Amino acid sequence: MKLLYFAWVRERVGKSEEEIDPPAGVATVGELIAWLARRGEEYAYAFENPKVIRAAIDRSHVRAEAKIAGAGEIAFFPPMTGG
Amino acid sequence: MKLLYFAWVRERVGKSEEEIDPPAGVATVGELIAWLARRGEEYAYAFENPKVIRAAIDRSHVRAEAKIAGAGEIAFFPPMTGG
Amino acid sequence: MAVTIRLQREAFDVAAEVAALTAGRADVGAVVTFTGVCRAEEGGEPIAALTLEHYPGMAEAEIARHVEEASVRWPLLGVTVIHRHGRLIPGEVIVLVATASSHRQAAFAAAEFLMDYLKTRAPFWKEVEKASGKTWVGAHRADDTAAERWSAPPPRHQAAK
Amino acid sequence: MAVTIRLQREAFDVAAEVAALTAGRADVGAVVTFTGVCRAEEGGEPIAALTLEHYPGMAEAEIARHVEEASVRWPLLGVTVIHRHGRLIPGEVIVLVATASSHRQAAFAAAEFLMDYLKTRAPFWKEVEKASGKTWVGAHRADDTAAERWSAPPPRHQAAK
Repeated sequence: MKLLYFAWVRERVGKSEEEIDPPAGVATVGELIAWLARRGEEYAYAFENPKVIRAAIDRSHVRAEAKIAGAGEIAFFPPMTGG
Repeated sequence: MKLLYFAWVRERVGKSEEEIDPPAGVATVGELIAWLARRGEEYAYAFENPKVIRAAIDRSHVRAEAKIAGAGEIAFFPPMTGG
Repeated sequence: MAVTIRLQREAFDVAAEVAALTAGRADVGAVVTFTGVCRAEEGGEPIAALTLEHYPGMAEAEIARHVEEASVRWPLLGVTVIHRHGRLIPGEVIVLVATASSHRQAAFAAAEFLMDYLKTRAPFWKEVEKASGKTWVGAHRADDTAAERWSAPPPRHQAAK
Repeated sequence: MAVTIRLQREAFDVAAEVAALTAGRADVGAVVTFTGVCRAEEGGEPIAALTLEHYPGMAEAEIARHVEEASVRWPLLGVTVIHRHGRLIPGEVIVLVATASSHRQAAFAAAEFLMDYLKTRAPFWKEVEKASGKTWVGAHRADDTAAERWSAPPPRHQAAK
Protein backbone atom coordinates (compact mmCIF):
# COMPACT_ATOMS: atom_id res chain seq x y z
CA MET A 1 0.00 0.00 0.00
CA LYS A 2 1.17 3.47 -0.86
CA LEU A 3 1.60 6.17 1.79
CA LEU A 4 1.74 9.89 1.06
CA TYR A 5 2.91 12.60 3.45
CA PHE A 6 2.24 16.34 3.21
CA ALA A 7 3.47 19.57 4.81
CA TRP A 8 5.35 19.09 8.09
CA VAL A 9 4.48 15.39 8.25
CA ARG A 10 6.37 15.03 4.95
CA GLU A 11 9.27 17.13 6.24
CA ARG A 12 9.55 15.14 9.48
CA VAL A 13 9.31 11.73 7.82
CA GLY A 14 11.82 12.96 5.24
CA LYS A 15 9.98 11.71 2.17
CA SER A 16 6.77 12.47 0.32
CA GLU A 17 5.73 8.89 -0.39
CA GLU A 18 6.64 5.26 0.13
CA GLU A 19 5.33 1.72 -0.27
CA ILE A 20 4.69 -0.17 2.96
CA ASP A 21 3.44 -3.59 3.98
CA PRO A 22 2.17 -3.40 7.55
CA PRO A 23 1.69 -6.59 9.61
CA ALA A 24 -1.73 -8.23 9.77
CA GLY A 25 -2.59 -6.79 13.23
CA VAL A 26 -2.64 -3.23 11.84
CA ALA A 27 -6.27 -2.84 10.79
CA THR A 28 -7.18 0.84 11.24
CA VAL A 29 -5.71 4.23 10.39
CA GLY A 30 -5.03 4.80 14.09
CA GLU A 31 -3.18 1.50 14.36
CA LEU A 32 -1.22 2.31 11.22
CA ILE A 33 -0.12 5.62 12.78
CA ALA A 34 0.98 3.82 15.96
CA TRP A 35 2.89 1.26 13.89
CA LEU A 36 4.56 3.95 11.78
CA ALA A 37 5.59 5.89 14.91
CA ARG A 38 7.68 2.86 15.97
CA ARG A 39 9.58 2.65 12.67
CA GLY A 40 12.26 5.16 13.60
CA GLU A 41 13.10 8.57 15.01
CA GLU A 42 11.79 10.54 12.03
CA TYR A 43 8.45 8.69 12.18
CA ALA A 44 8.24 9.06 15.96
CA TYR A 45 8.71 12.81 15.49
CA ALA A 46 6.15 13.08 12.65
CA PHE A 47 3.51 11.13 14.56
CA GLU A 48 4.35 12.23 18.12
CA ASN A 49 0.90 13.81 18.51
CA PRO A 50 -1.55 11.54 16.65
CA LYS A 51 -4.47 13.86 17.52
CA VAL A 52 -3.29 16.51 15.08
CA ILE A 53 -2.65 14.06 12.24
CA ARG A 54 -5.32 13.99 9.52
CA ALA A 55 -5.69 11.07 7.14
CA ALA A 56 -7.24 10.31 3.77
CA ILE A 57 -7.82 6.92 2.16
CA ASP A 58 -7.96 6.99 -1.60
CA ARG A 59 -8.42 10.77 -1.50
CA SER A 60 -11.29 10.92 0.97
CA HIS A 61 -10.96 12.21 4.53
CA VAL A 62 -11.21 9.39 7.11
CA ARG A 63 -11.12 9.10 10.89
CA ALA A 64 -8.64 7.11 12.96
CA GLU A 65 -11.16 4.26 13.25
CA ALA A 66 -11.33 3.74 9.49
CA LYS A 67 -10.24 0.29 8.25
CA ILE A 68 -7.25 0.26 5.95
CA ALA A 69 -8.02 -3.06 4.24
CA GLY A 70 -8.24 -2.57 0.48
CA ALA A 71 -6.78 0.93 0.56
CA GLY A 72 -4.68 1.85 -2.47
CA GLU A 73 -3.31 5.15 -1.16
CA ILE A 74 -3.26 6.48 2.40
CA ALA A 75 -2.19 10.07 3.05
CA PHE A 76 -1.15 11.70 6.33
CA PHE A 77 -1.03 15.44 6.87
CA PRO A 78 -1.54 18.22 9.42
CA PRO A 79 -4.83 20.15 9.70
CA MET A 80 -5.56 21.88 6.40
CA THR A 81 -4.86 25.60 6.00
CA GLY A 82 -5.94 26.47 2.48
CA GLY A 83 -7.93 29.41 1.18
CA MET B 1 -41.55 74.25 3.60
CA LYS B 2 -40.25 72.33 0.61
CA LEU B 3 -41.73 68.99 -0.42
CA LEU B 4 -39.98 66.46 -2.65
CA TYR B 5 -41.59 63.47 -4.37
CA PHE B 6 -39.85 60.43 -5.81
CA ALA B 7 -40.68 57.45 -8.05
CA TRP B 8 -44.41 56.76 -8.46
CA VAL B 9 -45.34 59.31 -5.80
CA ARG B 10 -43.68 61.92 -8.03
CA GLU B 11 -45.42 60.56 -11.13
CA ARG B 12 -48.84 60.58 -9.48
CA VAL B 13 -48.50 64.05 -7.96
CA GLY B 14 -47.19 65.23 -11.33
CA LYS B 15 -44.23 67.20 -10.00
CA SER B 16 -40.93 66.48 -8.28
CA GLU B 17 -41.02 69.32 -5.76
CA GLU B 18 -43.09 72.24 -4.50
CA GLU B 19 -43.28 74.79 -1.71
CA ILE B 20 -46.24 74.41 0.65
CA ASP B 21 -47.60 76.18 3.68
CA PRO B 22 -49.83 73.76 5.59
CA PRO B 23 -52.35 75.08 8.15
CA ALA B 24 -51.41 75.16 11.83
CA GLY B 25 -53.34 71.98 12.71
CA VAL B 26 -51.02 69.86 10.55
CA ALA B 27 -48.31 68.87 13.03
CA THR B 28 -47.01 65.43 11.99
CA VAL B 29 -45.92 63.67 8.81
CA GLY B 30 -49.07 61.56 8.95
CA GLU B 31 -51.25 64.66 9.22
CA LEU B 32 -49.36 66.26 6.35
CA ILE B 33 -50.06 63.21 4.19
CA ALA B 34 -53.78 63.38 5.06
CA TRP B 35 -53.84 67.10 4.27
CA LEU B 36 -52.01 66.60 0.97
CA ALA B 37 -54.42 63.81 -0.03
CA ARG B 38 -57.28 66.34 0.11
CA ARG B 39 -55.57 68.82 -2.21
CA GLY B 40 -56.79 67.25 -5.44
CA GLU B 41 -57.21 64.11 -7.48
CA GLU B 42 -53.52 63.64 -8.24
CA TYR B 43 -52.64 63.92 -4.52
CA ALA B 44 -55.51 61.64 -3.54
CA TYR B 45 -54.11 59.05 -5.98
CA ALA B 46 -50.50 59.45 -4.80
CA PHE B 47 -51.44 59.14 -1.12
CA GLU B 48 -54.36 56.71 -1.43
CA ASN B 49 -52.52 54.12 0.67
CA PRO B 50 -50.59 56.02 3.35
CA LYS B 51 -49.13 52.79 4.75
CA VAL B 52 -46.83 52.34 1.78
CA ILE B 53 -45.63 55.95 1.75
CA ARG B 54 -42.19 56.52 3.24
CA ALA B 55 -41.01 59.93 4.40
CA ALA B 56 -37.78 61.74 5.17
CA ILE B 57 -37.31 65.05 6.96
CA ASP B 58 -34.15 66.89 6.03
CA ARG B 59 -32.78 63.69 4.47
CA SER B 60 -33.36 61.35 7.41
CA HIS B 61 -36.01 58.62 7.42
CA VAL B 62 -38.92 59.44 9.77
CA ARG B 63 -42.15 57.76 10.85
CA ALA B 64 -45.69 59.09 10.39
CA GLU B 65 -45.65 60.36 14.01
CA ALA B 66 -42.66 62.66 13.39
CA LYS B 67 -43.32 66.38 13.98
CA ILE B 68 -42.86 68.58 10.94
CA ALA B 69 -42.21 71.82 12.83
CA GLY B 70 -38.88 73.29 11.75
CA ALA B 71 -38.47 70.97 8.78
CA GLY B 72 -36.71 72.48 5.80
CA GLU B 73 -37.33 69.68 3.32
CA ILE B 74 -39.81 66.81 3.54
CA ALA B 75 -39.68 63.98 0.98
CA PHE B 76 -42.30 61.35 0.18
CA PHE B 77 -41.57 58.16 -1.72
CA PRO B 78 -42.47 54.48 -2.05
CA PRO B 79 -40.51 51.71 -0.30
CA MET B 80 -36.90 51.79 -1.48
CA THR B 81 -35.68 49.29 -4.07
CA GLY B 82 -32.00 50.05 -4.59
CA GLY B 83 -29.03 47.75 -4.85
CA MET C 1 -9.97 52.91 6.59
CA ALA C 2 -10.12 53.77 2.89
CA VAL C 3 -13.68 54.72 1.94
CA THR C 4 -14.97 55.39 -1.56
CA ILE C 5 -18.65 56.22 -2.08
CA ARG C 6 -19.91 57.34 -5.46
CA LEU C 7 -23.33 57.73 -7.04
CA GLN C 8 -23.03 58.13 -10.75
CA ARG C 9 -24.74 57.82 -14.09
CA GLU C 10 -21.64 56.47 -15.86
CA ALA C 11 -20.47 52.87 -16.07
CA PHE C 12 -17.30 52.00 -14.14
CA ASP C 13 -14.54 49.41 -14.11
CA VAL C 14 -15.11 46.96 -11.25
CA ALA C 15 -11.56 45.56 -11.47
CA ALA C 16 -9.99 49.02 -11.27
CA GLU C 17 -12.14 49.92 -8.25
CA VAL C 18 -11.15 46.73 -6.43
CA ALA C 19 -7.48 47.29 -7.29
CA ALA C 20 -7.73 50.83 -5.88
CA LEU C 21 -9.28 49.47 -2.68
CA THR C 22 -6.29 47.28 -1.87
CA ALA C 23 -3.44 49.22 -3.48
CA GLY C 24 -0.48 49.61 -1.18
CA ARG C 25 -2.14 47.88 1.78
CA ALA C 26 0.06 45.26 3.41
CA ASP C 27 -2.61 44.04 5.80
CA VAL C 28 -5.44 43.14 3.40
CA GLY C 29 -5.95 39.40 3.37
CA ALA C 30 -9.54 39.20 2.17
CA VAL C 31 -11.56 41.14 -0.38
CA VAL C 32 -15.26 40.48 -0.91
CA THR C 33 -17.16 42.07 -3.76
CA PHE C 34 -20.83 42.12 -4.55
CA THR C 35 -21.81 43.15 -8.05
CA GLY C 36 -25.48 43.71 -8.83
CA VAL C 37 -26.24 43.26 -12.52
CA CYS C 38 -29.29 44.30 -14.54
CA ARG C 39 -30.95 41.03 -15.50
CA ALA C 40 -32.30 40.45 -19.00
CA GLU C 41 -35.57 38.93 -17.86
CA GLU C 42 -37.97 38.83 -14.96
CA GLY C 43 -40.75 36.31 -14.57
CA GLY C 44 -39.95 34.98 -18.04
CA GLU C 45 -40.51 38.37 -19.68
CA PRO C 46 -37.57 40.19 -21.32
CA ILE C 47 -36.39 43.41 -19.69
CA ALA C 48 -35.54 46.25 -22.06
CA ALA C 49 -34.03 48.53 -19.43
CA LEU C 50 -34.01 49.53 -15.79
CA THR C 51 -34.17 53.14 -14.64
CA LEU C 52 -32.84 54.03 -11.22
CA GLU C 53 -34.07 57.17 -9.50
CA HIS C 54 -32.42 58.38 -6.31
CA TYR C 55 -32.68 61.15 -3.74
CA PRO C 56 -29.51 63.21 -4.29
CA GLY C 57 -27.90 64.30 -1.07
CA MET C 58 -29.79 61.86 1.11
CA ALA C 59 -28.49 58.78 -0.73
CA GLU C 60 -24.82 59.76 -0.32
CA ALA C 61 -25.27 60.73 3.34
CA GLU C 62 -27.18 57.58 4.22
CA ILE C 63 -24.67 55.30 2.51
CA ALA C 64 -21.79 57.06 4.29
CA ARG C 65 -23.56 56.58 7.62
CA HIS C 66 -23.96 52.85 6.98
CA VAL C 67 -20.35 52.44 5.86
CA GLU C 68 -19.37 54.11 9.13
CA GLU C 69 -21.67 51.71 11.03
CA ALA C 70 -20.05 48.75 9.22
CA SER C 71 -16.59 49.97 10.24
CA VAL C 72 -17.71 50.01 13.88
CA ARG C 73 -19.14 46.50 13.67
CA TRP C 74 -16.25 44.85 11.81
CA PRO C 75 -12.47 45.41 11.53
CA LEU C 76 -12.42 46.73 7.95
CA LEU C 77 -9.47 48.16 6.04
CA GLY C 78 -11.46 49.58 3.14
CA VAL C 79 -14.95 49.88 1.71
CA THR C 80 -16.07 50.92 -1.76
CA VAL C 81 -19.73 51.52 -2.64
CA ILE C 82 -20.62 52.67 -6.15
CA HIS C 83 -24.30 52.90 -7.11
CA ARG C 84 -25.46 53.94 -10.53
CA HIS C 85 -28.58 55.91 -11.38
CA GLY C 86 -30.31 56.65 -14.66
CA ARG C 87 -31.19 54.17 -17.39
CA LEU C 88 -29.31 50.85 -17.51
CA ILE C 89 -29.63 48.00 -19.98
CA PRO C 90 -29.38 44.27 -19.24
CA GLY C 91 -25.88 43.13 -18.37
CA GLU C 92 -24.86 46.50 -16.96
CA VAL C 93 -23.58 46.73 -13.40
CA ILE C 94 -26.01 48.56 -11.07
CA VAL C 95 -24.05 48.47 -7.86
CA LEU C 96 -20.67 47.46 -6.47
CA VAL C 97 -19.93 46.88 -2.81
CA ALA C 98 -16.34 45.88 -2.06
CA THR C 99 -14.92 45.29 1.40
CA ALA C 100 -11.33 44.64 2.45
CA SER C 101 -10.18 43.21 5.75
CA SER C 102 -7.48 41.07 7.27
CA HIS C 103 -10.10 38.41 7.85
CA ARG C 104 -12.69 36.92 5.57
CA GLN C 105 -15.60 36.85 8.00
CA ALA C 106 -15.44 40.62 8.49
CA ALA C 107 -15.26 41.22 4.74
CA PHE C 108 -18.23 38.92 4.06
CA ALA C 109 -20.39 40.24 6.88
CA ALA C 110 -19.80 43.90 6.03
CA ALA C 111 -20.59 43.36 2.33
CA GLU C 112 -23.84 41.58 3.20
CA PHE C 113 -24.79 44.24 5.74
CA LEU C 114 -24.25 47.03 3.20
CA MET C 115 -26.16 45.21 0.47
CA ASP C 116 -29.10 44.50 2.79
CA TYR C 117 -29.12 48.18 3.66
CA LEU C 118 -28.93 49.32 0.02
CA LYS C 119 -31.80 47.01 -0.94
CA THR C 120 -34.19 48.23 1.75
CA ARG C 121 -33.29 51.67 3.17
CA ALA C 122 -31.14 53.59 0.71
CA PRO C 123 -33.29 56.09 -1.22
CA PHE C 124 -33.22 54.47 -4.66
CA TRP C 125 -36.16 53.30 -6.76
CA LYS C 126 -36.12 50.98 -9.74
CA GLU C 127 -38.45 51.18 -12.70
CA VAL C 128 -38.37 48.29 -15.13
CA GLU C 129 -39.15 48.60 -18.85
CA LYS C 130 -40.68 45.60 -20.58
CA ALA C 131 -42.64 45.23 -23.81
CA SER C 132 -45.80 45.42 -21.67
CA GLY C 133 -44.79 48.84 -20.32
CA LYS C 134 -42.93 50.48 -17.45
CA THR C 135 -43.53 49.46 -13.85
CA TRP C 136 -41.97 50.47 -10.55
CA VAL C 137 -40.35 47.53 -8.79
CA GLY C 138 -42.12 46.70 -5.52
CA ALA C 139 -40.19 46.17 -2.31
CA HIS C 140 -39.44 42.53 -1.57
CA ARG C 141 -40.45 41.05 1.73
CA ALA C 142 -37.32 38.85 1.69
CA ASP C 143 -35.14 41.96 1.48
CA ASP C 144 -36.80 43.51 4.51
CA THR C 145 -36.30 40.30 6.47
CA ALA C 146 -32.64 40.19 5.46
CA ALA C 147 -32.13 43.77 6.59
CA GLU C 148 -33.82 43.20 9.95
CA ARG C 149 -31.20 40.68 11.07
CA TRP C 150 -28.74 43.54 11.59
CA SER C 151 -31.00 45.48 13.94
CA ALA C 152 -29.84 43.66 17.10
CA PRO C 153 -27.22 45.64 19.04
CA PRO C 154 -24.02 45.27 17.02
CA PRO C 155 -21.02 43.38 18.40
CA ARG C 156 -18.48 46.22 18.71
CA HIS C 157 -14.92 45.27 17.86
CA GLN C 158 -11.65 46.73 18.99
CA ALA C 159 -10.77 49.75 16.88
CA ALA C 160 -9.04 48.57 13.70
CA LYS C 161 -5.48 49.66 13.15
CA MET D 1 -24.62 25.69 -13.91
CA ALA D 2 -21.25 26.87 -15.23
CA VAL D 3 -18.45 25.44 -13.08
CA THR D 4 -14.77 26.30 -13.32
CA ILE D 5 -12.30 24.71 -10.89
CA ARG D 6 -8.58 25.16 -11.35
CA LEU D 7 -5.53 24.54 -9.19
CA GLN D 8 -2.54 26.24 -10.66
CA ARG D 9 0.88 27.65 -9.97
CA GLU D 10 0.39 30.65 -12.31
CA ALA D 11 -1.19 33.98 -11.44
CA PHE D 12 -4.57 34.71 -13.05
CA ASP D 13 -6.76 37.66 -13.95
CA VAL D 14 -9.62 37.93 -11.44
CA ALA D 15 -11.63 40.32 -13.66
CA ALA D 16 -11.38 38.00 -16.68
CA GLU D 17 -12.50 35.01 -14.59
CA VAL D 18 -15.51 36.91 -13.24
CA ALA D 19 -16.40 38.12 -16.75
CA ALA D 20 -16.26 34.53 -18.00
CA LEU D 21 -18.55 33.42 -15.18
CA THR D 22 -21.38 35.72 -16.25
CA ALA D 23 -20.78 35.99 -20.01
CA GLY D 24 -23.96 35.48 -22.01
CA ARG D 25 -26.15 34.75 -18.96
CA ALA D 26 -29.40 36.73 -18.96
CA ASP D 27 -30.45 35.55 -15.51
CA VAL D 28 -27.43 36.56 -13.39
CA GLY D 29 -28.42 39.38 -11.05
CA ALA D 30 -25.79 38.94 -8.35
CA VAL D 31 -22.10 38.07 -8.39
CA VAL D 32 -20.11 37.63 -5.18
CA THR D 33 -16.36 37.22 -5.23
CA PHE D 34 -13.94 36.36 -2.49
CA THR D 35 -10.28 37.06 -3.16
CA GLY D 36 -7.71 35.80 -0.69
CA VAL D 37 -4.51 37.81 -0.81
CA CYS D 38 -1.05 37.04 0.58
CA ARG D 39 -0.59 39.57 3.37
CA ALA D 40 2.71 41.39 3.82
CA GLU D 41 2.85 40.93 7.57
CA GLU D 42 1.63 38.71 10.34
CA GLY D 43 1.78 39.60 14.00
CA GLY D 44 3.78 42.70 13.09
CA GLU D 45 6.52 40.67 11.37
CA PRO D 46 7.05 41.08 7.60
CA ILE D 47 6.22 38.08 5.43
CA ALA D 48 8.69 37.33 2.63
CA ALA D 49 6.58 34.68 0.93
CA LEU D 50 3.95 32.01 1.38
CA THR D 51 4.30 28.51 -0.04
CA LEU D 52 1.17 26.48 -0.67
CA GLU D 53 1.40 22.71 -0.82
CA HIS D 54 -1.56 20.63 -1.95
CA TYR D 55 -2.59 17.04 -2.48
CA PRO D 56 -2.97 16.75 -6.26
CA GLY D 57 -6.01 14.75 -7.30
CA MET D 58 -7.67 14.91 -3.89
CA ALA D 59 -7.85 18.73 -3.85
CA GLU D 60 -9.60 18.95 -7.24
CA ALA D 61 -12.03 16.14 -6.41
CA GLU D 62 -12.89 17.56 -2.98
CA ILE D 63 -13.47 21.07 -4.30
CA ALA D 64 -15.69 19.70 -7.08
CA ARG D 65 -17.71 17.77 -4.50
CA HIS D 66 -18.24 20.91 -2.42
CA VAL D 67 -19.20 23.02 -5.43
CA GLU D 68 -21.78 20.32 -6.23
CA GLU D 69 -23.01 20.46 -2.62
CA ALA D 70 -23.31 24.27 -2.87
CA SER D 71 -25.39 23.94 -6.04
CA VAL D 72 -27.79 21.64 -4.20
CA ARG D 73 -28.10 24.05 -1.27
CA TRP D 74 -28.52 27.27 -3.26
CA PRO D 75 -29.90 28.23 -6.69
CA LEU D 76 -26.60 29.04 -8.38
CA LEU D 77 -25.98 29.90 -12.01
CA GLY D 78 -22.21 29.62 -11.91
CA VAL D 79 -19.26 28.96 -9.61
CA THR D 80 -15.56 29.57 -10.16
CA VAL D 81 -12.90 28.35 -7.74
CA ILE D 82 -9.24 28.96 -8.55
CA HIS D 83 -6.64 28.07 -5.94
CA ARG D 84 -2.94 28.63 -6.45
CA HIS D 85 -0.11 26.49 -5.14
CA GLY D 86 3.63 27.02 -5.00
CA ARG D 87 5.44 30.12 -3.74
CA LEU D 88 3.54 33.42 -3.57
CA ILE D 89 4.75 36.83 -2.53
CA PRO D 90 2.79 39.48 -0.59
CA GLY D 91 0.02 41.07 -2.61
CA GLU D 92 -0.48 38.02 -4.82
CA VAL D 93 -3.91 36.41 -5.01
CA ILE D 94 -4.03 32.97 -3.36
CA VAL D 95 -7.61 32.00 -4.04
CA LEU D 96 -10.68 33.22 -5.90
CA VAL D 97 -14.21 32.01 -5.22
CA ALA D 98 -16.86 33.61 -7.41
CA THR D 99 -20.56 32.74 -7.35
CA ALA D 100 -23.35 33.91 -9.64
CA SER D 101 -27.06 33.71 -8.95
CA SER D 102 -30.31 35.51 -9.64
CA HIS D 103 -30.40 36.43 -5.96
CA ARG D 104 -27.81 37.94 -3.71
CA GLN D 105 -28.41 35.77 -0.64
CA ALA D 106 -27.63 32.59 -2.61
CA ALA D 107 -24.47 34.12 -4.07
CA PHE D 108 -23.24 35.31 -0.64
CA ALA D 109 -24.08 32.08 1.18
CA ALA D 110 -22.45 29.83 -1.43
CA ALA D 111 -19.25 31.91 -1.49
CA GLU D 112 -19.00 31.79 2.31
CA PHE D 113 -19.71 28.06 2.37
CA LEU D 114 -16.98 27.36 -0.19
CA MET D 115 -14.45 29.58 1.59
CA ASP D 116 -15.18 27.97 4.96
CA TYR D 117 -14.64 24.61 3.31
CA LEU D 118 -11.40 25.64 1.59
CA LYS D 119 -10.02 27.02 4.87
CA THR D 120 -10.66 23.88 6.88
CA ARG D 121 -11.10 20.75 4.77
CA ALA D 122 -9.47 21.21 1.37
CA PRO D 123 -6.05 19.55 1.32
CA PHE D 124 -3.83 22.63 1.18
CA TRP D 125 -1.11 23.67 3.60
CA LYS D 126 0.52 27.05 3.99
CA GLU D 127 4.12 27.66 4.97
CA VAL D 128 5.09 31.21 5.76
CA GLU D 129 8.58 32.63 5.23
CA LYS D 130 9.74 35.38 7.56
CA ALA D 131 13.17 36.70 8.49
CA SER D 132 12.98 34.39 11.52
CA GLY D 133 12.55 31.34 9.30
CA LYS D 134 9.88 29.16 7.72
CA THR D 135 6.89 27.92 9.68
CA TRP D 136 3.81 25.95 8.78
CA VAL D 137 0.63 27.89 9.46
CA GLY D 138 -1.47 26.29 12.18
CA ALA D 139 -5.18 25.67 11.74
CA HIS D 140 -7.35 28.41 13.21
CA ARG D 141 -10.05 27.50 15.68
CA ALA D 142 -12.24 30.30 14.26
CA ASP D 143 -12.08 28.69 10.82
CA ASP D 144 -13.22 25.34 12.18
CA THR D 145 -16.13 27.01 13.96
CA ALA D 146 -17.10 28.83 10.76
CA ALA D 147 -17.08 25.59 8.80
CA GLU D 148 -19.18 23.75 11.38
CA ARG D 149 -22.19 26.02 10.85
CA TRP D 150 -22.83 24.31 7.50
CA SER D 151 -23.05 20.81 8.97
CA ALA D 152 -26.77 21.04 9.84
CA PRO D 153 -28.97 19.34 7.22
CA PRO D 154 -29.00 21.74 4.27
CA PRO D 155 -32.19 23.51 3.18
CA ARG D 156 -32.70 22.00 -0.27
CA HIS D 157 -33.97 24.39 -2.91
CA GLN D 158 -36.02 23.76 -6.04
CA ALA D 159 -33.76 22.73 -8.90
CA ALA D 160 -32.28 25.83 -10.50
CA LYS D 161 -33.08 26.45 -14.15
